[in-house]
Amino acid sequence: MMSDGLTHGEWSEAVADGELLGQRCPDCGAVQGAPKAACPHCGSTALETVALPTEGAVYTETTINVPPAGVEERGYQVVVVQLGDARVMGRLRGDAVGIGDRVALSDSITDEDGYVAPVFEAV
Amino acid sequence: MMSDGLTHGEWSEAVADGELLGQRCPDCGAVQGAPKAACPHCGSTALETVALPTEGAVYTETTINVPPAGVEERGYQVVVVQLGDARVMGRLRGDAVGIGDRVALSDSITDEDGYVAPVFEAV
Amino acid sequence: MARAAVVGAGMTKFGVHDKPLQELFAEAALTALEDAGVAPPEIEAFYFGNAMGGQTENDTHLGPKLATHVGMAGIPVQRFEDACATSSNAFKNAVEAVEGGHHDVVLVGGVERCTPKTGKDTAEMTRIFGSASHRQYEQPTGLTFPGVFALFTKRHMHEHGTTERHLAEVAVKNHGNGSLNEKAHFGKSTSVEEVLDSPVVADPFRLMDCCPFSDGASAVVVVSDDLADSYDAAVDVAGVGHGTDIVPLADKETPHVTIAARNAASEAYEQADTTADAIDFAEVHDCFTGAEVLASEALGLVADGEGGPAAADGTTARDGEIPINASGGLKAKGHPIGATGTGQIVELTQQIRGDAGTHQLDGVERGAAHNLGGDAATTIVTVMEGR
Amino acid sequence: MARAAVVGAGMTKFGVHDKPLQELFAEAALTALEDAGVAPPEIEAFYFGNAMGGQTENDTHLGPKLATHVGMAGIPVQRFEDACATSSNAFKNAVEAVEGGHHDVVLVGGVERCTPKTGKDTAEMTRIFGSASHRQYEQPTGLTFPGVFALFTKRHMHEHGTTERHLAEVAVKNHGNGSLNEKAHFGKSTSVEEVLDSPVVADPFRLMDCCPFSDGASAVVVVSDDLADSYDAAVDVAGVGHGTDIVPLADKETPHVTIAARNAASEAYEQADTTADAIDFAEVHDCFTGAEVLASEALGLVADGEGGPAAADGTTARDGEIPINASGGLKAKGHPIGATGTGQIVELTQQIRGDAGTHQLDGVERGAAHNLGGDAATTIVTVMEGR
Ligand SMILES: [Zn+2]
Ligand SMILES: [Zn+2]
Repeated sequence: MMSDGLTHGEWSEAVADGELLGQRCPDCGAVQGAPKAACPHCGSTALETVALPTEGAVYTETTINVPPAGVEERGYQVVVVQLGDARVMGRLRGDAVGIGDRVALSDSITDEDGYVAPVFEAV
Repeated sequence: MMSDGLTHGEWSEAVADGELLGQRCPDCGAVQGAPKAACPHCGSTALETVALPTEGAVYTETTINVPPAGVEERGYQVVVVQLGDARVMGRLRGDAVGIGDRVALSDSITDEDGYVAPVFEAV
Repeated sequence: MARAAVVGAGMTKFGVHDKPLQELFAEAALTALEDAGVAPPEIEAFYFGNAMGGQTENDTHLGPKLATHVGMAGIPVQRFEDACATSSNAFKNAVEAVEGGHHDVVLVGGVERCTPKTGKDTAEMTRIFGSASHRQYEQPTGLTFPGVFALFTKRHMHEHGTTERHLAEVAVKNHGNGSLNEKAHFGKSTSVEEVLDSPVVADPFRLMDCCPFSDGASAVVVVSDDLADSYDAAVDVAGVGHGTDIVPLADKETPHVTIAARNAASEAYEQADTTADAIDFAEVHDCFTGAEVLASEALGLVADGEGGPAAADGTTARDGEIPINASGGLKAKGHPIGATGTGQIVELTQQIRGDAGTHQLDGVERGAAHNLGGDAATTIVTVMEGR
Repeated sequence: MARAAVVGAGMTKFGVHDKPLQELFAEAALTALEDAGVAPPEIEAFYFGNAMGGQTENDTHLGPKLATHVGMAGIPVQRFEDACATSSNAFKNAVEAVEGGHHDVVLVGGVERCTPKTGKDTAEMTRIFGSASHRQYEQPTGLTFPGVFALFTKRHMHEHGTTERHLAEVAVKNHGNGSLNEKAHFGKSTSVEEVLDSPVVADPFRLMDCCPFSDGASAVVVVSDDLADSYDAAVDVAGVGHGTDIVPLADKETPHVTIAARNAASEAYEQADTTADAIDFAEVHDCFTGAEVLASEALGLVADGEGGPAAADGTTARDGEIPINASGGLKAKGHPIGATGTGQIVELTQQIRGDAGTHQLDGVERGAAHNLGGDAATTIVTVMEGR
């Protein structure tokens, strides 16, 4: 059985619409936050698209003061958020957070090539 | 015995000064138009810097109508010139030439990163 | 005894694909795995080719990214870049790894996105392709890659009397072949007049002498000779030769003779215990029509100086004495740089199996692939045979 | 029986070098050849690493360019790119090629120019380094490489109580070591106070927690075990382990545990028939101070959670129980990306020979090198021993 084929395009549209899509592996149960063609744990190609919770706890974070070319801001926070059984990376907006703090998806940002990233805020 | 070590920097300065430097291998006799640390034919590291003739015959040529980003012209000719026992690539200026035509070093051009190329003209 | 065997093959259509590299690659890789009857966890190592993802889309360290995407995280992964010979070099190293006993079942493949539609414009892509020429001794002259092969071809014309019409005949043949191949970038035939009427890119090459910028991916499953019989449709890798030459091109002894290709071909034929005469068909690196002429001669498939006439008189047509680029070649099938080399291996595998569908050749048992990089300073020649 | 042996080693000073890549590489390569007593034509193949020449200076297909420059045109050449693990991957493939009987004597090396002085500015280089993170799922957040390792290190601090002072102690140790190494980019010692006073790059990392952008080259001559005794000062390659992991990092099971390193280390130790306890010294990939903490633990050189305290209490000092980065590491020796992996092999070779000069360790017989790429999704661990 082949995956129902969650693509980056579909994932991106969902982010822009305030939703986070992930994939659940019916064979080993692992849940992924970024779309793949097969399960990175067991190789199953039968991955199922699932809606991830949009609120969760900060798994790790950092504040970046030396940005890459193309990013105008400085001192922005990048977070990895535990959302149910999956984790997702995003940008934090608003008050700074630490590991364990609760955050929720609040928006998205788009880079110079049109790729989107989720934006979270403390709740 | 180590090479007297002709560098790209020295080669470039010579081009800008209207000279072409090459390397002669004392072991196999091959002559190179572009500086190297060892002879590509026999591996000798005893290469000797030699002055190449600045006039010779066109070995091959083409006229480029679709230039790379960074080059403003179109329809310029690139030539490989036989100069004694060596060959050197350069830009042609002035009247178009064909294989076998005589050309001489007349100038140099510099690209956006400061690298130079010899310029030849028909004689 | 073969050096290794190909037991699964897959490729995307070459053309325009507006999706990330990992998704494009997965299409080829999962097809190859399915063809081999192999699940992702059975793959022991991944040999991967991509030439310019860093330059075109700021995407590097692609090996583990793609391995993860197709369910193979954890295994050893290595990315190769050798300009247009990128994935053939991955293939050679994979063959050596299974032959040397380091792995039994490996995935080899490549992916690239080069089309102006999905990335950078023509001038910027021309500059990026130009990165394979010498940074200090060639790029400052304004040399481009059509220019590199134009320099070789002009000299070949001078020495052998090859004509612009001969070059056009190569384009006509390969477009005709490509029109039969559903995976080809270009699906239309053309005519000598149409080629000769197209605008000059770098003389003697007109637009229709040049391969397109393509997006695409290709992949094959390679296993050791010992294991090959346990798969349904193994095709033997009888020889892989790999030669290099002097850069910059002005310092090559006889640039248009493409000595790296001659050395690679001799080595591949010797390993396969065969000769050019015994090759039934070939895929050669026709990035420009003149490059096919040079390659046909370097591989000994036609006599020196006869590459142009051979295209014109039908010798290299799909029903000729030695069909060259029955797939359409780079010229019509397309040239997604990092996918081109393993794309040729896919073609050889399918032709030898009799699986090539609408562009299947009659009764071919032994084929050669010729994939070059840069100014032909890297060339890899592979001989494959029915098992 | 060893997998292979290193019989010659050379490197440039790591730092700022305003010369073309081929000239920088030749300095390391010709030193390695001279050290081995091997002339260029005796080299049968070249395994080459460069990570970003295409992005930084529009220079690709560097394998044949460099082979030509050092007198080796003609031989098979392959370029590897696996982010910061680039030349270790070239080394692994070279070891397999001589072990598998494909070649007897090969050259392995890498070169890179990363300094803003000789190339692009800090913001542009930060973007280029970022190309190793996931293009679609990480780069759009504004993530940088200090950021990647900051995310791992923050979690490690949370779980194990590692402190910013512990991290500073790693920098102090490695700067001290680098001050003894004439090839090091940084020649000055530093203090915990100086590190903690430096500006924050990506918390918890300050400027002094980060390795510099360096220019440099390194090379080694690798021969088969059979041939090693015919060279003056062969050092055995006892094991090379190669692991990969899931990308993007949010999908890794436990990012800060760096499982690829643990798998690579187990594999290398098993091949070498040794254990972490029997390793006398190690060079680990300390691109950031926190990365040394994770690597020391992943290699089993210190217990999990003890990487920070081990730097603070002298366990990993040059006169400690297990000296780590006696060369100065990436932190002080420097990090010319594509030259870093074989640079570690040069260091292991010289230390085991007793040839390391002013920074020689006492009586070391067995060393480990740990080189990672990207977010540690590629890791290669090598064990070398006196022959
Ligand atoms: Zn699974
Ligand atoms: Zn010589």
